[in-house]
Amino acid sequence: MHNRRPARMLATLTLAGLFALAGCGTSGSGASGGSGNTGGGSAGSGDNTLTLGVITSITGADSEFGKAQKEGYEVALDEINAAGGILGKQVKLVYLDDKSSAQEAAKDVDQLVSQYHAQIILGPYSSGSALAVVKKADTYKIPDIVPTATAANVTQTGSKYVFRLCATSDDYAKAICELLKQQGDAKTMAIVHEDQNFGTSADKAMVNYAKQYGFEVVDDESYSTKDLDYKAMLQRVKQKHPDVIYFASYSKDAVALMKQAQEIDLNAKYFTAAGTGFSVGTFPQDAGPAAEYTLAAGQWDPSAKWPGAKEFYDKVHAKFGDYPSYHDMEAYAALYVAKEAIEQAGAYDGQKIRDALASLQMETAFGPVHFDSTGQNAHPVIVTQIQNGKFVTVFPSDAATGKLLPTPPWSQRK
Amino acid sequence: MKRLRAWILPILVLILFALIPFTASFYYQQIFFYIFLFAGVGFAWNLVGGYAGQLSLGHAAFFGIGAYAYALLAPHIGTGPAVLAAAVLSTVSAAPIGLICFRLRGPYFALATIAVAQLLLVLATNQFKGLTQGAAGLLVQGMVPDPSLYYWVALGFMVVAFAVTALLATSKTGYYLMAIREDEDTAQTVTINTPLYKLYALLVSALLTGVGGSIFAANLGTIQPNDVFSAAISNQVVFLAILGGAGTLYGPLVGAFILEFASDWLKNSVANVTWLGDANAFAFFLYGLLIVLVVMYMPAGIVGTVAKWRKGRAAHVHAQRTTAGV
Amino acid sequence: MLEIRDIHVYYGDMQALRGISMEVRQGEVVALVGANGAGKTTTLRTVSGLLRPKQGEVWFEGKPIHELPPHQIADLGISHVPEGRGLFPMMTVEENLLLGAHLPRVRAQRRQMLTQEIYPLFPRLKERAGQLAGTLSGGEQQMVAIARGLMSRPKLLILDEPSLGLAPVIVQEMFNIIRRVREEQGVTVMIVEQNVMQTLQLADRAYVVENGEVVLSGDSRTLLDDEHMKRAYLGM
Amino acid sequence: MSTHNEPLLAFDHVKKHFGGLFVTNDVSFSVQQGEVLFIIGPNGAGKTTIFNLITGFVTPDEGDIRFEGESIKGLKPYQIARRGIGRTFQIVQPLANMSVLDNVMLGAFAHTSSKHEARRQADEILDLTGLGKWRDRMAGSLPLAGRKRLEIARALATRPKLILLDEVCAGLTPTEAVETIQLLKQLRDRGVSAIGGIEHVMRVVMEISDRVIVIHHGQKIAEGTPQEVTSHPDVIEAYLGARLEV
Amino acid sequence: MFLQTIVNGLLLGALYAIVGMGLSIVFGTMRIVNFAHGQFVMAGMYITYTLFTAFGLDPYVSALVSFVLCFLLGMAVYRVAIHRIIRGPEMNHILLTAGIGLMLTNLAQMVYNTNQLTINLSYSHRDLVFGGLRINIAYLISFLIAAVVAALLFWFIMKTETGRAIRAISQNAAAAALSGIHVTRVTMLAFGLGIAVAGVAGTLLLPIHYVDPSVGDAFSLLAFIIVVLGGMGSILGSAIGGLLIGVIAQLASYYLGQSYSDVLTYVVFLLVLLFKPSGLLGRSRV
Repeated sequence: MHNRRPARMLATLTLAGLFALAGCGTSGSGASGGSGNTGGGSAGSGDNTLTLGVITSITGADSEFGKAQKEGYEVALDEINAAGGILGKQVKLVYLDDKSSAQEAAKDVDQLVSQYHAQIILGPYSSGSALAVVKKADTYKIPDIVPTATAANVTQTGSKYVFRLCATSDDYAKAICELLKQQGDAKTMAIVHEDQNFGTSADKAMVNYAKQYGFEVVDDESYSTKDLDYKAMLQRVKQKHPDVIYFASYSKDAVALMKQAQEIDLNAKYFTAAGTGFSVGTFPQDAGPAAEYTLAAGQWDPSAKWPGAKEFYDKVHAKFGDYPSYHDMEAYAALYVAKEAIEQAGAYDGQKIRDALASLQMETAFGPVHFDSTGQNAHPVIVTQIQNGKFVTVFPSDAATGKLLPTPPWSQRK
Repeated sequence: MKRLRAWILPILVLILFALIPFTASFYYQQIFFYIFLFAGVGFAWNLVGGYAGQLSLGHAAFFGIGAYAYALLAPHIGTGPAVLAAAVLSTVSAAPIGLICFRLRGPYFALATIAVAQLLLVLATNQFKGLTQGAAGLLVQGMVPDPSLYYWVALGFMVVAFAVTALLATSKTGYYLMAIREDEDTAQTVTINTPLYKLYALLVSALLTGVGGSIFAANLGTIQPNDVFSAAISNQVVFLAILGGAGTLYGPLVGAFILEFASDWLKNSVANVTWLGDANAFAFFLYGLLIVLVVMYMPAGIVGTVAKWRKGRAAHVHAQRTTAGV
Repeated sequence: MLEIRDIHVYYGDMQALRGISMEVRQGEVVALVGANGAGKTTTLRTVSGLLRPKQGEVWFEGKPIHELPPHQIADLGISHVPEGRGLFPMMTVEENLLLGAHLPRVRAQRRQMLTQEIYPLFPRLKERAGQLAGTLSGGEQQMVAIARGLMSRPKLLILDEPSLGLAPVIVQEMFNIIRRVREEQGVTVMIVEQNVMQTLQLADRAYVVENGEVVLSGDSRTLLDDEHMKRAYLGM
Repeated sequence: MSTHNEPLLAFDHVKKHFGGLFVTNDVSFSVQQGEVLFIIGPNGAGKTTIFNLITGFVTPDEGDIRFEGESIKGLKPYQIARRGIGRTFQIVQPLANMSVLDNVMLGAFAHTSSKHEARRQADEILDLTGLGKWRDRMAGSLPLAGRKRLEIARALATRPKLILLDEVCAGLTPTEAVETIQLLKQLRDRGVSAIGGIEHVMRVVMEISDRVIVIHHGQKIAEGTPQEVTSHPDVIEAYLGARLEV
Repeated sequence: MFLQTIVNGLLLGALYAIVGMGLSIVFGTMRIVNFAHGQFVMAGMYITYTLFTAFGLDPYVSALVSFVLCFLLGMAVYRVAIHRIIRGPEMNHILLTAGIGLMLTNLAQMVYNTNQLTINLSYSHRDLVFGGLRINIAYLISFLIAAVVAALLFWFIMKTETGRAIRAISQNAAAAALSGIHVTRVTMLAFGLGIAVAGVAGTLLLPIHYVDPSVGDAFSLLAFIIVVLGGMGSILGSAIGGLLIGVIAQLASYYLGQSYSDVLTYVVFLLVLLFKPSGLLGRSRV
C-alpha cells in the first residue's frame, strides 16, 4: 500500500506540470500580442478599440475551412484598421473555437456575450454550428452574420437576427437545374451526397428542385467520408444510367468519387456538384484527368467581375501563401458588412445593428449585399467547369468566362 | 444524528449552486448547465457502470433517443409530455438493448454497447432520415421561455438523478447491484435475480439519460445525429464518472466539474499557444493522459480514493486502539 | 541447496504465509503436507518466483532468489510443475515438452533429450506426441507436466499435487516415476501432496503446514507416527 | 405440498458430462429433513459438480433433482436459492469490496426490503457465527477462516432449508474446523439440513454427519454411516490408496 | 456484377483482415483489450505519408518502416502503461487504451492538423481486367501483402519458438513463466508485433484512403468485430473474418446502399456475439 503513494503523487505532479506548461505558453504568446488574444475580459468597446467576436472552427473536423475563414477575416481586418477602423476605433477580433461542434458553438455565443459584451456575432463556419449559434443569438437579440453555412434551415428558425451572406444549398441546386434546363438534353438524375449536414442539405434541396424542373431523380445515394471505397455505390448509380450526377462532397471524397467513377467507367452527360470539394483549389490537381469537365456550383471565383475580387486573391496569397476559395472571401466580406452595419447604426448596439443590417444595401468584392426578410442575401451562384485543369465560369452567361464543354465518355478521353 | 450530518454537505452544495446564477455570468451558467447535465447523466450511468459494474460504452444510444423523442414530439404534444415521452421511449428502448447486451460479459458487453450506439447513429443519419432529417439537423423547441432558466432545469435534473441513484444505491437494490459487480455467481446464490436487476438498473439509467438528452437538445435548440448519438457523448459520461469515482455517490458530479472546467480553462488559456499546433488537440491529449494516469494510479477515482484514504486512516486508528487495549 | 527463511506472503491484504522456514538438501525428496489452503502451494509459488515474499528470503545454491522473476529462477535449475498441471491445452504434447526446454541453456539439445530420455521414460507420450494436450486423459496430462518439468534439466523439481484427480493405479505409476526420476537423474524433489500416506512413504523428510505456518517437521517415518498427524490428516 | 416419504432433496440418477468425460455418472442420493450429509472424495472427484448441479450452475444431462418434492432441474441458480438452498463455494468468494455486514445483509434482503430489518437480521447472524468483531471490515481482508465463515453467514441469512458447504474444512486449522463443525451442529438444531463436501475423512466431521457418501471419478462408490463408509473396502482402495488405518 | 462485388469485397476484406490480424494477436491471443488499435493503424498511415512526402518513399517499401516503428511504439506503450494494468480487470484495459487512443489521435492532430492527407501513386487508381473482372492495382497489392503478412504471422506464431512462447502465455501464463519464458518480454513482443501489423495495415490503407487524426476511431471497432467474428486467438480466423466483413460490406453497399454496409456489419457483429460467441474458427470460451 505504501509504495503506491509516491506513484500517485508523481502522476499528480506530472499533470500539474503539464497544465503549468500550458499556462506558461499562454502568457508567453499573450505578451507577444497579436489579434487573436482572448485572454481576460476586455470590454466589448474600449476607449479606442472595438472588439468583435468571431466563431469559427479553429480545431476539429472543419478546421481546414476555419483556417480559410480566418485568413479572410485577417485581410479584411488589416484593410479596415489601415483605413481608420470602425466608428473611429481600431478593431480587434476575438476568435472563439467551436471545435467543429454545435454544442461548443452555442457556448461560444454565451462567452462572447458574457465576457466581451458582443453586440454582433460573425460566424461560424458549418451549418450544424450555425443553427445552434442562430438559435442562441436570437435569445440575446443580437445579430449574427453567417458567412459560409449553406444549409437551408439556417434561415428558417424564425429568428429576426440571422443574416446570411452566402447563397444556400437551394441556390446551388437551382443554378444547376437552370443550367441543365438551358442545355435541354438531360432527363434523369442521380444524387450522391455525403451524409453529414452539408451533403444532406444539398440532397434535400436538389430533390426538391429536380422535381420543380422536371428531372427524374433515379437514384439518391448517401455515403460517409470515412468509407474506404465507393465503387459499390457508384455501380448502383451506373445501373440507373442517369444523364446527370449531382455530388455533394468534401474534398478527399470528391477526388476518390471521380477517380472511382473513371475506374468503373461510370458515364454521365453531366457530372455536377454542390461546390465545396469540387470547388476547392486543389481539386483539379488531386483528381487529375478525372476532374475534367466536372461542373460545380459555387459562390465566387477570383475572376468575378466585382471590384476587389482579384486584389483579395492576391493579398491572401501574399500574406498566407494559400489559394483562397469562396470560404475566405465570404469571411472577408462578412467583416465589411459588419463594419457597414455598425457605422450605419452609429453605435455598438445589437438592436440598432440588426436594423441597419435589415435594410443594408452595399457592394462588396463578393458582390452586392442585400438581405431579404428572412435574412438571406440574394447572392448569385455561378457554375464553373474544369477545363484543362482550370476553373472556368460557364454559368450564368453574364458572368461566364468560357463555354460549357460537353462531357465525353471515359473511353473517349485521352 | 449521523444521518443528519450526512445531509449537511449536499445541502450546502445545493445552496451554493442555487446562488450561482446571481453571481456568475451567463457563460458560466452555461458551463454549470453542462456540468449539471452531464453529472446527471453520469449518475445515471453510474448505476449500470459503477454500481452494477457493467461497463456500458454506449449510453449515447439513450441520450440520442431521448433527444430525438423530445425534438420530434415537443411541437405536437407540448414540452412536458415530450419530456415524458423521451423518458418512456429511452426506457423502452433499453429493454431490448439490455436483453441483447447483458447476455455478454466483460469486454464483449462493452463492445456490444458500442455497436448498438453506433448502429443507432448510422440509422439516425441515413435510414431514418425521413424522421430525423439526418445530419441536416432538427430545430428543437425550447423547454423554458428564458434561456437562463436552463440552469435551473439542469440543476433540477441533476438533483433528481442524484436522488434516484442515491435512493437506489443505498437500498436493497444498491446492495444487489454491488453484489452483481463483485461476483455474479455468488449474487445468484443469495437469491438475486441478476439478469433482472441488471436490466432494472439499465432501465432506470436509460430513463434518466433520455431525459438528459431531451434537456440537452432543448438547450441547444438544434440537434443532428452526431451531436447526440456519438461515441464522444458515451465516452464523456464514462470518463467523468470514472474520474470522479465509479460506484461512488458523488463521483460523477466531481468528475463533471473537473472535466468541464478543465476544458473551459484549456480552451481559453491554451487556445493561442501556437507551438502546440492545435490547442484543442492538446487539451484532448491531456484528457487522454488524465484517463491513463487515473486508470494506472487512481482506479477508484477521486471520490473513491479519498474515501479509501479516510477509511484506511479510520482502520489504522481503530487498530491502534485495539492493540493499546490489549 | 534450497533454504526458505521466514517468508511472509500476502494476497492483497490477506496474509497467506506467516513466517515459513524450511530447507531442502541435495538429493532429497521433501514433502509439504497440510490441508487445502494451508499455504503449501503458496510456498512453492514463492520459491519459483510466481509470488514475492513481503518479508523473508529464499536462497538457492548460495544465492538469494526471492527477488528474481520466475524465468530466471527456472534458469537456475528449479522446475516447478504447478497444481492442475499447467499444460498448454491447445498445443500438442510435443510442443508442450519442447517448451519445457525453452531456456537457452537446454534448447539446443532438446530434441535429442526428447528422444533419448523423455520418451523412453514416458513411452505413452511418444504415441501422443502430435495430439493436443488438452485432449489427453488426466494421467497422461500429469505425465506431460512432469516430463515438461524434466525437460529443463532441473536440479530441483517441484511437484504440486501430482496425484490430483487420478485413479489409484495411475497415482501408483506417478509415484513410481517420481522415484525413478530421483534415482536415475539425481534430481532433488520437493512435493506437495494431499495423499499424505503415500507421500510420506516416498519422501525423506516432510513439513506440515497449517494456516500459513510450519507446525511440524522432520523425518517421514517419525511423522507417520505423530499423533497430531494422525488426528488431523489421516482421519484417525 | 410434499408427497409423503419424499426427502427434502432427491438427487436422482443424475448424469453430467463435459466433452465426453463424465464428471457425474449416474449418481443418486437424498437428504432428509434435518439431516447432515457429507460427500467425501478427493479433489477433482466431482463433489463441486454435484454442488453446481444442485444449485443450478450446471444443468444435468440426465436424471432429475427434486427439492421438497418438486423438480428444480433447469431452474436458474437464484430461483433455486429462493426455494431455500444456500451454498458456499470451494474457493471462497466473499464480495471483497463490501463489508462483512454488507455481505450478510445481502442474504437477509432475500426476505425483507428494509435496510433496517436486514441489518438487524444480519447482526443476529453475525453474532451467531462469531463474526461480530469483524462487522465493518472489508470482506476481502479477513483471514481464510473468517471468509469461510462469512460465506456460511451470508448463506444463512437467506434462511435456507438446506445449505451446501463445498470443502467446508479445507484450509482450516483443526481448531477452526472444530469451530465450524460446532456451527453446523447449531444449524442442525435449528432444523437446517446440510450437505458438506470434504476431501479427507476427518473424524470431527464424521461425528456430526448422519450419513456419508463417497464420490470417486464422478461415481458414488459408497454410502452409509461414517463408520460403514470408512470400513468399506472400495473406499479404502479407491480413495485412500492401499493403506487406511481408521 | 455479383462476382465483381464479391471480388471487390475480398479485396477490401484483405485490408480489413490485416487490420484485424494485429488485434488478433493483442486481444485474441494476449487478451489485452486494446481500444487504441485503430489509432495505431492511423500511426502507420502517418508514418507512410511522412516518408512519402519527405523522401518519396514508395508506401509498399515504407511498410517495413511502419512495421519497425510501430513495433517499437507498441513495445514502449506496453512497457510504460499496459504492463502495469495487464493483470487488472478488463474494464481498466478498455479505459487505459481508450486514453492512449485519445492521446495518439490528438498528438497526430497537433502535428498534422485535421487535414485529410493522402498520397497519389501513379498506379493506385489503375485496374487490371481479367475477363470482365476489374481489379484495382492498389487493392491487389494490398491483398497480396496482406496474404503474405497473414502467412508470415501464422508461421511465426505456429512454428517459431517465440510464437510458441506467445501461445503458451495465452494458454497459461503462470506455467509459461515456470517453463522459463520471460513473460513480460514476450508479452511486450507480442503486443509490439500486433501494433506493428496495425502499422502495416495503415501503410496499405494510405494509397486507398486519406488519413486524418480521427480515422482510427472507425478501425478500432472494426478490428474487434473482425477478431470476434473470426474467433479469439485464431490468426486465420481473423483473416477470414476480415474477408467476410469486406464481402458483407460490399454486398450491402451494392444491393442496399452504401450506408447499409455499416448497418449490416454491426448487426452481424451483434448476432455473432449472441449466437456464436466463439466466432467462426475459435473454440468455445468455456
